[in-house]
Amino acid sequence: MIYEIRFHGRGGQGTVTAAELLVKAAVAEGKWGQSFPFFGAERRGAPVVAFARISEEKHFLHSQITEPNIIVVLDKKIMEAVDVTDGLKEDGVLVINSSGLFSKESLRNFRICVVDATKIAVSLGLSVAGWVIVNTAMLGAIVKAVPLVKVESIMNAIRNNWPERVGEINAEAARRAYEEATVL
Amino acid sequence: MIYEIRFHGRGGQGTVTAAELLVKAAVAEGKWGQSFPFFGAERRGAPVVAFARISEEKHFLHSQITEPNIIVVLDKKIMEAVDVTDGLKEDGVLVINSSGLFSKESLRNFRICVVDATKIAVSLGLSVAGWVIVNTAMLGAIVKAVPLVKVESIMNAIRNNWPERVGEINAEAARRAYEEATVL
Amino acid sequence: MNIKDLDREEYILSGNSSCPGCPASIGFRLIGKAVGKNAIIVIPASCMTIIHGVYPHTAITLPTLNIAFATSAAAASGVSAALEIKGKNYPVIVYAGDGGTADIGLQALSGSAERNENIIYICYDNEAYQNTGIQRSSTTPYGAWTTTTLKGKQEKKKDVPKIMASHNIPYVATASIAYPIDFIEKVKKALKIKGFKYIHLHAPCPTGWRFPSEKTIEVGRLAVGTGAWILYEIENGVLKLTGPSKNLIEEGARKPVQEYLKVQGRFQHITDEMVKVISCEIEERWNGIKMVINLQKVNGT
Amino acid sequence: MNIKDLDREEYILSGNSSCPGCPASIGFRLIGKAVGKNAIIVIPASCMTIIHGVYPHTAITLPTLNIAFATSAAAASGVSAALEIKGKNYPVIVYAGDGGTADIGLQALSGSAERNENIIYICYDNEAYQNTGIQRSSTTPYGAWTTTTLKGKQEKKKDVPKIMASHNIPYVATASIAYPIDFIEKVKKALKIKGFKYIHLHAPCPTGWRFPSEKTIEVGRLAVGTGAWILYEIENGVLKLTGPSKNLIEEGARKPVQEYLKVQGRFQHITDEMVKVISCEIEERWNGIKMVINLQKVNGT
Amino acid sequence: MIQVLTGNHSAAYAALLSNVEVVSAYPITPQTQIVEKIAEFVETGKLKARYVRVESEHSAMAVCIGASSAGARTFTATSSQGLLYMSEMVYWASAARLPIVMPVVCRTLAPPWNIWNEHTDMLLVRDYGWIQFFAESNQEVLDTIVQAYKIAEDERILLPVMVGLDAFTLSHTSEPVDVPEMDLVKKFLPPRANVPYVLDPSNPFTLGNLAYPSHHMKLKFMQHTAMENARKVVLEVDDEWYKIFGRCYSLLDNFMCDDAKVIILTIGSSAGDAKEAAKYLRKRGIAAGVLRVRLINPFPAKEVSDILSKVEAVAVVDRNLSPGNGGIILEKVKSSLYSLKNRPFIKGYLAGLGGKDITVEDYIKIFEKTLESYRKGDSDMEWFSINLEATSL
Amino acid sequence: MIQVLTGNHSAAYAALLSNVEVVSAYPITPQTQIVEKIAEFVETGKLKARYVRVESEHSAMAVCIGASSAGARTFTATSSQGLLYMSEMVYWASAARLPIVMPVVCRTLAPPWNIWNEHTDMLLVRDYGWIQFFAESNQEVLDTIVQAYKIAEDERILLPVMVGLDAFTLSHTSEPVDVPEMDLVKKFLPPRANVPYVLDPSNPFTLGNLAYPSHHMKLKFMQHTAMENARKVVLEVDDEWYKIFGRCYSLLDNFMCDDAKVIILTIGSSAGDAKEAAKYLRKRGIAAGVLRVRLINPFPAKEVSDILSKVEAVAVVDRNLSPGNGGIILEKVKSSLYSLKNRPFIKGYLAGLGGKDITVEDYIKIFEKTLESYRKGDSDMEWFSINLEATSL
Amino acid sequence: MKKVAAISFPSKGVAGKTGIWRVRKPILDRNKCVRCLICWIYCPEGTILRKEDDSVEIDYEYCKGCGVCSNECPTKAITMEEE
Amino acid sequence: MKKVAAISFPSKGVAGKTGIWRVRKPILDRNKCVRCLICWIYCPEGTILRKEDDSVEIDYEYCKGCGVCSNECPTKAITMEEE
Ligand SMILES: Cc1ncc(C[n+]2csc(CCOP(=O)(O)OP(=O)(O)O)c2C)c(N)n1
Ligand SMILES: Cc1ncc(C[n+]2csc(CCOP(=O)(O)OP(=O)(O)O)c2C)c(N)n1
Ligand code: SF4
Ligand code: SF4
Ligand code: SF4
Ligand code: SF4
Repeated sequence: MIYEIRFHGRGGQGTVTAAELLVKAAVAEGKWGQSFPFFGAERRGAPVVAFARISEEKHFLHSQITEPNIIVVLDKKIMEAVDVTDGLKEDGVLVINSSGLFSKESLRNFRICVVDATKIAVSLGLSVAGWVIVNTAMLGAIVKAVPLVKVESIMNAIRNNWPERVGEINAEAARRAYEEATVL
Repeated sequence: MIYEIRFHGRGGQGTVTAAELLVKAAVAEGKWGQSFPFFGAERRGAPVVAFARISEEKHFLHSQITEPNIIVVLDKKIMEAVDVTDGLKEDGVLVINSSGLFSKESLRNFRICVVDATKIAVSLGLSVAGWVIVNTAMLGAIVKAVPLVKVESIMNAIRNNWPERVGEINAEAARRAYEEATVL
Repeated sequence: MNIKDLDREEYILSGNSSCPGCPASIGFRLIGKAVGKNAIIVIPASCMTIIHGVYPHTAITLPTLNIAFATSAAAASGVSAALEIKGKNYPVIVYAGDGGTADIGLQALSGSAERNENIIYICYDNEAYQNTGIQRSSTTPYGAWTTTTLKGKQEKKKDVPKIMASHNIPYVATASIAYPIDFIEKVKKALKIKGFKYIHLHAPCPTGWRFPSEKTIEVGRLAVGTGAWILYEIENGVLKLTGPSKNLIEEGARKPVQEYLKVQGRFQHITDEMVKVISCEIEERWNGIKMVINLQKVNGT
Repeated sequence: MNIKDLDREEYILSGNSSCPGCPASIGFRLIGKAVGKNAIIVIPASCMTIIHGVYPHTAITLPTLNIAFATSAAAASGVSAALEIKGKNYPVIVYAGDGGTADIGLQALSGSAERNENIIYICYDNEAYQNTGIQRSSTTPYGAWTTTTLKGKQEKKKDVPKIMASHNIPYVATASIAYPIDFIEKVKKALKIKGFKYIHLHAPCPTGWRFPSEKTIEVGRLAVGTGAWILYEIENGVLKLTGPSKNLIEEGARKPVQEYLKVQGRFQHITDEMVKVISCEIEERWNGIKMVINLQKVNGT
Repeated sequence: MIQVLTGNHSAAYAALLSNVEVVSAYPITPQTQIVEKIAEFVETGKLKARYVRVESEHSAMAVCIGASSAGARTFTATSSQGLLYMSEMVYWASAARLPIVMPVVCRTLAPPWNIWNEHTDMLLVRDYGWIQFFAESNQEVLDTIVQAYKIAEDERILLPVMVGLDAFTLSHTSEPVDVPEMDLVKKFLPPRANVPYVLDPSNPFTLGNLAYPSHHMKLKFMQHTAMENARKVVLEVDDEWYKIFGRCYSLLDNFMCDDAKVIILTIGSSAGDAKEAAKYLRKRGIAAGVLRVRLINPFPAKEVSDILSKVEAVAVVDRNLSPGNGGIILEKVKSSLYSLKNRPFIKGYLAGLGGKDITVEDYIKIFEKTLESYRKGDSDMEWFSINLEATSL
Repeated sequence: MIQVLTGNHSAAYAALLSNVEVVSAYPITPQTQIVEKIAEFVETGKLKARYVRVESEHSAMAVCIGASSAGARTFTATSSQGLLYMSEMVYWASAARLPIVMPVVCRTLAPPWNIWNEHTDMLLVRDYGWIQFFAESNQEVLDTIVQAYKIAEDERILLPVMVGLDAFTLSHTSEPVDVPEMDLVKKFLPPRANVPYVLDPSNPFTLGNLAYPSHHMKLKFMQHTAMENARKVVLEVDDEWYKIFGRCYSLLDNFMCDDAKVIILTIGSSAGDAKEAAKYLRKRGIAAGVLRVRLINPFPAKEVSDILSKVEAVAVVDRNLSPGNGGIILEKVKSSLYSLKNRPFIKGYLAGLGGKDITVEDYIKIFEKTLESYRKGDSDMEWFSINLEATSL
Repeated sequence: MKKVAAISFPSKGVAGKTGIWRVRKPILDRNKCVRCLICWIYCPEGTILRKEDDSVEIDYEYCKGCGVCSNECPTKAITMEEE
Repeated sequence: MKKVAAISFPSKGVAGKTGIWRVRKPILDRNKCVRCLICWIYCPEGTILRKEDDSVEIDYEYCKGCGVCSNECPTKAITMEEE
């Protein structure tokens, strides 16, 4: 099976990097993966979308992802402007960064996984220029919701991406999110 | 029949204009005509070649002229450097600007028409910056050698090309050459 | 002129695609306030292309021609030629980035200037190819990081206003988005002159220069205050300092350039040596200006 | 330096396709004498393209790259980059016409200059597109007839050396084919400098300017003597008059410009008014030079 | 009035007759005389136009695009290197749907430098969305350029038009040309209407900003449709021209094709020599014909197919080259005929590259070779009139 | 080593592995990351090269031409507008026979501005004498660029090579790429020999001066022949690559074509989705196949013809447009098959213009439509996946 | 005018309601405001609305929260607060 | 070096024996010549041949007769005569 994942974030949050790290983790496990942004002008603060495909076997797909299995929302505020569930498969999962148990009428049909990635990030000091960096924490939550890859693989992918302490802290964010995420 | 004419002159002598004026005269008589230069860099004093085609009826030709019926040499000096008779048809005519009766071993096979165009031009004051302008006189000689068009048509074409006195003098050059040219 | 006198109308509508704190937007807003609605705008590939939005909408309320990167001055010449032959009398205004001006658009610009086409060419200089993601342009200053000069650019900033002044056009000016009235006055002056007018607008870009978005104006002010950017105009060959630059001729009056550099992430890596080079460059440029001004005094112009 | 000291070798062989009295040929001969055989030449579309002859022969004895009209400075940058990476140390010399320099080649030229590529760029300025039959270029002077300016060009001559000097390159010079030693010395100096060197060679063209072929040098001399063409060099920003121009700072020392104009057919039609404009232009250019020189004196450079 | 004009001057007269308002061009051999003549028209006041003496071809086309966007009738001309140098803007002009007209004097591309005739330059931009004509004579050059404005500005079209003419064989060849009366031309071609749009503060809009895929594709579809309309509009305009001036050209020049067994298909002035060859062969009892394609883009695939479906053998003579593939027209012809039930035998010839002359004798040989190859079934493309061993390099 | 790389970074790594000596490029979305990455390689000393940061693409290619003429291995990269802006020099590079390699990140041409995928840019320069590959995956991008130098510098070739990759779908898509060991690559690709010539005072000559027609035509013939050689040399080099690295690509990517009844022929990364569609149809009992053309120039006419001659129906999917004519690959395919005795039914589709996505479902529909049209005998070209009425303008 | 090319008409919010981009929000303290209009002239977005009486208001629908107004206000009448 | 492109080698007379282009011919009066080499340095064609002893000779095979040498000779040692 090919898992298709869509990430919703805002310019400056590392949304595209999140997608890529997920793929790196999968590839390190011998799986096949692919990630790509929706390319427009990425402005700081503006809604941003990125995609990933993870599968056991290599495939030939290069078309866009319109009916994802998993949707990841790095920033709840996006939901005010964008219908994040657009195209989500019926048995799909929503992974949302939210404090408190998040539930919204319109999301009733989907499985929801909630994590307070912002809190985790803040507690780890993950913020740059006013932005709380939640992308790595969200990766932990995703694999909690759907065991695409092991959380250790995520953590390694993160460590390979950033040197030393930065890598460690981010890996830790993923780990904590993995632990703290709640699948509703 | 299509008459094909090749003009040999030197850069600055009006060789291309000569070919064009011949065509204009023909067209004014209701004939069809076409003239064109060989295009390279035309340098003052350097050998120059131009072509004309004259016929009663319109034709479709646009290819080069390689076997002309008539060859016109505006400047005898050219013959030191260029084989002017190259490709001339067996029954072809050579019209040469020369003082005295010109005859050369290698030209034996062709009909030759000789005119002292330089003398005519000089006597009419046709010179610019050290150059004696013989092109119009040569036109007179050509139609003496081969009655492609009437000499009056040549004269009119010349008059239409240059204003007032310049036109007149040049027309006169053509007329005189027409009279003085000797067909050997 | 006073802020209160300025046109209340907006010629670039809000909700467009500029980055927060974008200097290109500020520049365009100010042009609108100087020009009003009777003008035709020409925009080459640049951040502006993106800023004004996606078909079938546009944030710009003036008639606008988007055109290929290398061609804004030529396309504007064409618009101007058409207006002339049709007997219409609107200003034609190019609004181009530094890449589209100093690099790929320079030839068309120089050609139009030489022909003295009746257009106003405004370059907003954010000192790199920002739209494609911060690559070096020829107006990127010495020492600045870009994605194609990781250790800092090795060459000095191309002095485009000086090059344009060497074209003997009727009007050349520099400006800064931090000094709106100065800029607007220059645009208004340009509107009154027939022939080719060139205005080079310094435009600190938070995204490309790596400073927080609220500091756009502050950085612009520091550029002028440290003398790294000089405000002047050259009308029919006569150079005049304008705005705060008038009082900065003497080195002592200028702030140390470090104040300008240190707020910008793109200069984070630079060494003291490099700072010295930058200071020297500034010093030299001011010397040139001083020279000209003194001479003009001597000659009584 | 003395004529007798010059290289006896010829680097452009006789029997080539130049017009009688061609200044481009003279210029190239002189470059050869300055440079010798260890150099690589780059030639864009121009009279030179024709002059050196038709495949499979060439009149030029130095390795030479013919290249597209707009690209000589860029192609030369490429050659120079390859030489550098290969550890070879030959000068790379562009020899381009004014069209290929001031018009279609300007952008590549400006780019190379800004990058301070290690090349010598020599523009022979015959003040029009001669190779295509005398069309106006941006360096055609005001008032001159060309086949695209039948009543005389309306705009002034683009001041390319000044524009290049505005690029802050290590060496800019003007020269004239009428002053061979001056020119050769400049080329030799350029050979010793690393970085971008620009030399603008005034090249009166009998075919395009409509004067008898024997007057090529004479016309060149008149251009300098009347002050219509000024010989100078700018080394690291310092301007120096050279050759006869050294003594022409004061207007009185210069011949009336009419002497220069009247030998040329291309100025045959001009009115007294136009002559006045030309004189003023010359005057202005000299004033600029004078200003700079005086200031340099003051500053002790 | 019958005048003796070069192809270049015919083009310049056409611009004059069309009352173009903005001209911008850059000199290049062998196009130069066009712009020189127009400069003369403008400077002597014969033509009320702004002539913008740009510094390059890229700018020439940009000026035309600017001027045309602001409503002016615009003209430029170029050749070879110039056409490629402006190619970004050539594509632009069509996608912006501007009715610009441009003669292209076809010349061989460098390196090595070469100023003579070849059609590769114009064919390299065949897919840029310009309507492309190719002329056989100077008369046709003039007539086609004036027609071109009428076609370009037609509401169903709104596309730029290129008119090809051969370097030297037309551009510098003087021949009789009937120059129409200005008054009659004015009736035929009124001033340009405000199509497709005019930049003006009275109705502010922005041209050409970023468009998302669906919109972009729709625009491409509309451009494609307009191009397809050309096949019809060209004929209508040609008809109208015929009614006023008594001359017409159609899409194809069918020279004795109707009962032909063997046809040479080609473009440009050299087709005339092929016609002379066909006449010669007819005298010797061989049913030869010549099909000259005048509208080369959009390619009149159906019309060509209709004619060629009735013959046995076709020789396509290409004065252009796609290295490694062969002649460009050959490819077009073959693909046009693909779905025919009865396909003729087609053999391609590469001839006249770099300005090499193609003579009547050459065409006679091509006819004969084609018939022979047809009998043998050998349809391999041939390099013609080049002695590959003898020409030393 | 397996790395997760974007197509752009794959291209940059290929340049690094090829030890290019002079790089000159100008930024343009979506190619920018290639040059940024190379700038990084150069500035960190990983790659010993001069990186010339030019002011335009025309100059970028001119720098490459200058550097290559002086013997350096050179690299550049561009896209859409940039490719057209340099097109004069693109033609030049090939006629000068210089082994330059250039990835082109294919993007839709303006106006209106559009940064997404379309193949028109690269196809517009198909007749410029460059060998052109088009990749399906990032691995292929990397492998092909390194191969390209070996091909370009082969004595039988001496031509520049372009490698196409899709904007965003490859350029910005990260996927696993096996990056070969530098040592192995060095064995495969030795430093450039002194071919075809090196400007140097030790042997002075002049390059590219004016040539008369016969000489010019001969040079064109030689260029054409070298291009034809490519079909063979590409296979040899691919073989050698396979022996060292265990991957190979051939000229065509034959995906279940051998026993297919219906085939989709296309190029680029989207072919993968067509393959998924074919797999799906096979499961439903329909013998579908996909023929992806990897070497798009010189077009492998014979190889394509051999495969297609055995099927009933072919769908050619063009992500490009020649306005008024249709798909460019379609034209190539039809003309390639012209002389076949038994021609398959061919239907053309225009799809994915302006960056419009083509999905697996779309390809399934195309297969089905093609079979249906085949039954009906309707071979008219179709605009696919565009709701022409609904998309308002 | 025939709509055959990409012709776009002026409209607010070409990038949507850009207020959502904000990380911080400018809050105006009317009491401190001296109506100098400095915020108005510098705002890159035109989202400082200038009223008839030269008092100002912030258009939160589109304000991107860049902070320029706050940074430039001479009386510190605008402060940036976390959203 | 593979000859696949247009590579040309240096040769005299690429435009033929250009002496034929002459309208007037420079005639050197050896008695007047002071060996200043001015004609040599100015001749566009390189057809003033400079000898070992700095005397000069004219190469009529290629001299195009432009007259520059004659015009510039300070001692009028070269005169132009009709061919
Ligand atoms: C011929 C061409 N080359 C490259 C590009 C890609 N491009 C578009 S905008 C841009 C950078 C613009 O830089 P600048 O002019 O400084 O404006 P800014 O983006 O900084 O506002 C580039 C390289 C293009 N559109 N056309
Ligand atoms: C792109 C392009 N446009 C036009 C030309 C035609 N062209 C060749 S040489 C030339 C004029 C050259 O003028 P200039 O540079 O002044 O040199 P000159 O001929 O005067 O020596 C022109 C227009 C060309 N080769 N390439
Ligand atoms: S990158 Fe800079 S100039 Fe461009 S939109 Fe963003 S802030 Fe404005
Ligand atoms: S036109 Fe002038 S520069 Fe050109 S070859 Fe002739 S004399 Fe020399
Ligand atoms: S925060 Fe920025 S966008 Fe918002 S009102 Fe203030 S200056 Fe304008
Ligand atoms: S006449 Fe001219 S070409 Fe002949 S020797 Fe004298 S200067 Fe040289």
